[in-house]
Amino acid sequence: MTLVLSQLFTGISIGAVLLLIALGLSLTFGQMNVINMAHGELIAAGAYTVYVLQKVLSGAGLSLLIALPVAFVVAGLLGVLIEVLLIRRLYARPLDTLLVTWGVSLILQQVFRDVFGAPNVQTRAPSALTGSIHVTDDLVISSSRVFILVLALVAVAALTAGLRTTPLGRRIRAVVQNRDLAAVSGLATGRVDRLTFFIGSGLAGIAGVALTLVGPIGPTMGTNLIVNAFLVVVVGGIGQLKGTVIVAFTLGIVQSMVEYTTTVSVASVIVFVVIVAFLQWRPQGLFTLRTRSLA
Amino acid sequence: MTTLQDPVIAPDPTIQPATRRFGAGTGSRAVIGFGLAAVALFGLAPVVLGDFRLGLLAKYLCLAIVAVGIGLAWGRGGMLTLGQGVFFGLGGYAMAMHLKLTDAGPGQLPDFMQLYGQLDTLPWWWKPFASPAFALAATVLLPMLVALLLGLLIFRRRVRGAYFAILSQALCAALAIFLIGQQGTTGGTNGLTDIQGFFGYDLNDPLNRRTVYFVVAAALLAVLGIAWQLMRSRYGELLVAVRDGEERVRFLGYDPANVKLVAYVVAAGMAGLAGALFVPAVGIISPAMIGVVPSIEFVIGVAVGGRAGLVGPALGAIAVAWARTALSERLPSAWTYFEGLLFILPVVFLPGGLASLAVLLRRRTAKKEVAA
Amino acid sequence: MTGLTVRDLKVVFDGFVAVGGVDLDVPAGDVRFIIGPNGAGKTTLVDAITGLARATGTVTFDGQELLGRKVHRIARLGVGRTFQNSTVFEELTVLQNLDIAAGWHRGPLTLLRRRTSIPPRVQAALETIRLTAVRDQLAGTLPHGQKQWLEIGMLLVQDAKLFLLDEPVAGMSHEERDATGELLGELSRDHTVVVIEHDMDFLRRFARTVTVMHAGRILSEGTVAEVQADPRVQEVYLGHSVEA
Amino acid sequence: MFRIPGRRSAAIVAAVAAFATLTACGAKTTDSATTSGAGATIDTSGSSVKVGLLNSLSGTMAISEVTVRDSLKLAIDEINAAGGVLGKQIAPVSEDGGSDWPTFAEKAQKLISQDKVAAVFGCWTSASRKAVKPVFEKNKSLLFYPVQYEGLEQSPYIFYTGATTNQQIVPGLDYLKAQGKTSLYLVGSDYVFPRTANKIIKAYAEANGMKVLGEDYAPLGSTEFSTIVNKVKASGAAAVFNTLNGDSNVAFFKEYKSAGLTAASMPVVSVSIAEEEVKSIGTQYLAGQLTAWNYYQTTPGAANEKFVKAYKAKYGADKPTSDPMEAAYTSVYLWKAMVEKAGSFEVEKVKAASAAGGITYDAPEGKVTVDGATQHIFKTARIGKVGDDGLITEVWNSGEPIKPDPFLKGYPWATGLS
Repeated sequence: MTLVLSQLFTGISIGAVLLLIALGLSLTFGQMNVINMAHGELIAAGAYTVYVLQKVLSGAGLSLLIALPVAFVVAGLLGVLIEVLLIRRLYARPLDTLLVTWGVSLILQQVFRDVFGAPNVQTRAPSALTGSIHVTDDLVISSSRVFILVLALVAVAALTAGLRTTPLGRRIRAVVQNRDLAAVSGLATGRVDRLTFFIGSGLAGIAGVALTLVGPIGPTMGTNLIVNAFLVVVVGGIGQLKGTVIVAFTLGIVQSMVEYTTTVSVASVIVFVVIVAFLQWRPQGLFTLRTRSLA
Repeated sequence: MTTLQDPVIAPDPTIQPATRRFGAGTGSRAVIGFGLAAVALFGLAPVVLGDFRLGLLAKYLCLAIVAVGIGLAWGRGGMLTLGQGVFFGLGGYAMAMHLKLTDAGPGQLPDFMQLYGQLDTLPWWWKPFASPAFALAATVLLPMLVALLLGLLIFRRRVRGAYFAILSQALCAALAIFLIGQQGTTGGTNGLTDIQGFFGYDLNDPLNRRTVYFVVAAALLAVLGIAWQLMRSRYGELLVAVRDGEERVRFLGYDPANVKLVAYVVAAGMAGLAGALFVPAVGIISPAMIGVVPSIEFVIGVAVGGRAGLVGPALGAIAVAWARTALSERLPSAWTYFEGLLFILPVVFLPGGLASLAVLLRRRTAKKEVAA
Repeated sequence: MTGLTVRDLKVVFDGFVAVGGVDLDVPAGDVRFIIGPNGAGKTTLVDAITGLARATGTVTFDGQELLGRKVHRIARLGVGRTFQNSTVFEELTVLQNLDIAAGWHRGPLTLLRRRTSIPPRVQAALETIRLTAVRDQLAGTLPHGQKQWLEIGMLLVQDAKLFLLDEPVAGMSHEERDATGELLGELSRDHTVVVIEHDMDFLRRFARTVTVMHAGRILSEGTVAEVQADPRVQEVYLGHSVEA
Repeated sequence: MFRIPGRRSAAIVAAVAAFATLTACGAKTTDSATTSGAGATIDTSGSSVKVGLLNSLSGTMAISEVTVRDSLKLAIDEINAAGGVLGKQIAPVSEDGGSDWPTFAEKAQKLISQDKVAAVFGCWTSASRKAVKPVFEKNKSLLFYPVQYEGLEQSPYIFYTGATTNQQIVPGLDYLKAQGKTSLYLVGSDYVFPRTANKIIKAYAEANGMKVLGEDYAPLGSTEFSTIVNKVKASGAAAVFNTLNGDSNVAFFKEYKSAGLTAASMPVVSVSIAEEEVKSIGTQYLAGQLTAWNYYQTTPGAANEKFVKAYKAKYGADKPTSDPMEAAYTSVYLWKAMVEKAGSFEVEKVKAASAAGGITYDAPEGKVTVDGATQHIFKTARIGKVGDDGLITEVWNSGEPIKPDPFLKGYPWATGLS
């Protein structure tokens, strides 16, 4: 029983990492149709922010806390730069954004290599986040994972609230639902796009900060993670935050359970088969934005 | 408002018209073109190139074969196939399995199975590959069959655009991880290496390696011929129609899934063929050729050369592969920047690829002529 | 029973009732105009008939049930439609557009060969829609009116027996409208034509019968005069009738 | 498709073909002399002799392989400064394998047939070595491979200067056994080395009364280890034998610590974590854990002091030295010794010199001797412990260099493994 519970928590924590990564994608990909393959490098930018801040600040806990907003801004600005220079020209060609941002990701990786060196860099985690929490005598969960879970949930809550209640959020939704109409109604769609991209990219930066607690910090740290994160957004339904959340956790739990009973390689194949099967049933994902236009 | 604009994937305005594209010329002139290409590949290259460079060219031509298929599926069909590594790999493994079995000799196990698998008998799914006919057929038919099954599932359910691209990427990742996991029977990350013979011919003999080059060059010409016929046929026109207005085609009584399926399956067959030829040309096939990264890299040459044309993709693939060899020899880290720019610049600023540059130049000269 | 018969057709999007129980009979050879204010459910009605929007109820054409069939199957039963925004294949020529429209029944062997001559049906359609002169132009380069005509031409060669036209004359010049109207009249000899239209002048001149929709339901039905005299129509449709 | 400017289309097709030809034209004049039958030609005409350095300078493996390339260059510079080999300066030709196995094969061919190198130094992964092995055998040219590997290989044209399994894995197991550890959990990346290593470990365990409680593989580059760590923890094993590679180690050890596992409660023996990796994982997570190698930066001796000093002077004081780097450095000196004994750069003569025995070198790791029969080298096994300062200090060694036994023929429990 303890085993099942701890494995369940593992699944949820895998889901939380996926969710943090997918959250930014659900904005840039889900709301704007941009397939940003450089999302992984924006994550790396967030992680390197922690590294740089720790060079300046001594306290591991303090630097981590400060890193959260700083990484958000750093990755966000990087994202805006990509949007302004390249993606802006490609809104009519979403598939091409995939290729272009892949190129961006190659270049960013090499920049990281040239600036920070090819080997992984080391960051210090506050001691409170390297240990574990004893829920019962047997059930031990890792405090860094709890932190990431909380961070992911806070980010989802903030994003949901932001989209629902703030004027910017309403504008984002208006542009997503009908770009032409929004433009005609006097919305500066270009500015809204840039802001959306800023937030989506900034969320990648936050994911990067969180990942320093559990994974390596290097030029290619993000690449391995984003294919799965894209799947989460696709299966959740494009433009559907609740879908992203549900699927991230479901996928995490399924993966951890299959992995526990079989092997990682079998698990990855099974997860793929499950996803194809799922898309047979719901080709537009778990939740669909129903409009009268042809989907 | 009902619009026919697919909300996820709007039709790509930058793709050039299906007509007036070179490579789809009228019969006799195209024959001349193919003839000249044949002369260059069979006459010129073997004379001016030494063994080593000719071997490299054989490798590039393999990549060009994949690119022709991608050009058909993506440029004409609008399906960004980021999963060609899977079909390339299937073709390559089918070929390599046969060659490994012939190398080992009848009744013997390939070397790596004894080393890493500790197997006493051949796994059942290896057995048919001992037959050259089966293996040869499998190099093309196996990828096509997989593409057919996958395509039926995907296109019937109208999974397309970004969904399709991401799904095919995930397939690559899954297959590569799976192959790596089965080290005893697939060679794991090492893949199948150390291939000595090609249907009885010793690959260590430089003369035989030249012959492999000729086989690859002939295959490229054949593949170009097939793509040419498909593009100029009524089917080719229909494929462009499906690319630009999948729903509209539906209202004309067609099932677009079937139209796309044909291009997808043909492209998979071409990738399989390329994989099969890659094995004797390079001497190795490994999961590293299947994963997400190589699959995207297959596309880059197509984007650079011009996705919608016939020769653009092949030309682009060869050029990019050559640039990689040339640049990475001298400036390894600069190559990464350059490769990044190769993805960015043509796609953003020259979506028709280098081929459209040729068209553009031609138009400009035509205008000047008119003005003068 | 020939012609189009619709019974108790309902289309619901996420709880929003777009079409709420429509009964409609369009006899063979009719030229029926469907009018109504924005959001009345006209286009959704056509979407439901052509299989695009999921609906309940029954829709038969020439005795064949349409609901529940896939879009391309319905098309093969002789139901053709056009769209508000023209949706010709812009990167193909006029001829290629028509040839594709004429070809769903072609076998693989025909498809894999080139077109060597212009099929007679396509030639006839080119003349009917008066685009012979521009047949080798890319459809994307045509002016709006000609694109709409090309759409109609595609229905002709598609061998559609029921034409569902969504605002075919929007954006056309007067001459083009007249020509289109005459074309509709010619078509009705061996086709059933349903037109969604806002242009009341066009409607008065070329409609045989009119159905008025409002809020997802049929408000009124009859000849142009009958409908115009209907006080309910005047009430919901005041702006347009006054303007007309 | 009417009215197509067909003449142009024909011209362009022809241009493509011509271009395709030209693209490969680069160096046609130099590569015609090579044939496979007679063995590789070595260009000894000038005052220098070329050697090839074949390492990944880009891609995922670049992190590790660049340090190997740097060590090779250091050795070459030192040798050149001291007068070269047989009176000739060594001219290194560096090629990028790009972390891609077919590229390794391609570049190996290029080094041999175009640059006509006397020997090639490099490769890291087993896959890249397997990819180039036929190239060296076909061309009868030499490769010096500097990384510990899974054994079960003996090519007449490869010298293996890293450890084979009986010089690293087996001593690691001996150490655990001596520490009274009776149960193991095996964690590895999914590729040849870990899978082969784990087979050996299982055979060893069976013969030595140890239990293997579980075995897990993660895809290369995988950074999600929570499930595997859960399994490890639930198994209650006495120790973990870790054959993970690269990035995965970082994620694994962070997870390991988070799960409340420590070096005291369940020590991990790693065979792919050297000083460079310790730096990127962080001592916060790694302190007290064990490693099995043949060399550490802290290994005592004058030869090592000189090596470490020279390396830091050349590449920076913060750059640690590690086992593969040392093996690479040593490989150049061993090649020099062989060449000088043979009095020739010719491959067959160099091989004969090594086969005659007695090629030794006072390496930073201690005295090493080439085993002419296997073309591996005698090495001393060393178990180390990661300290708080990020350096690894030796806690045990095998006392004397161990004879290389790539097929484990001298170990009764290993029959049936190869």
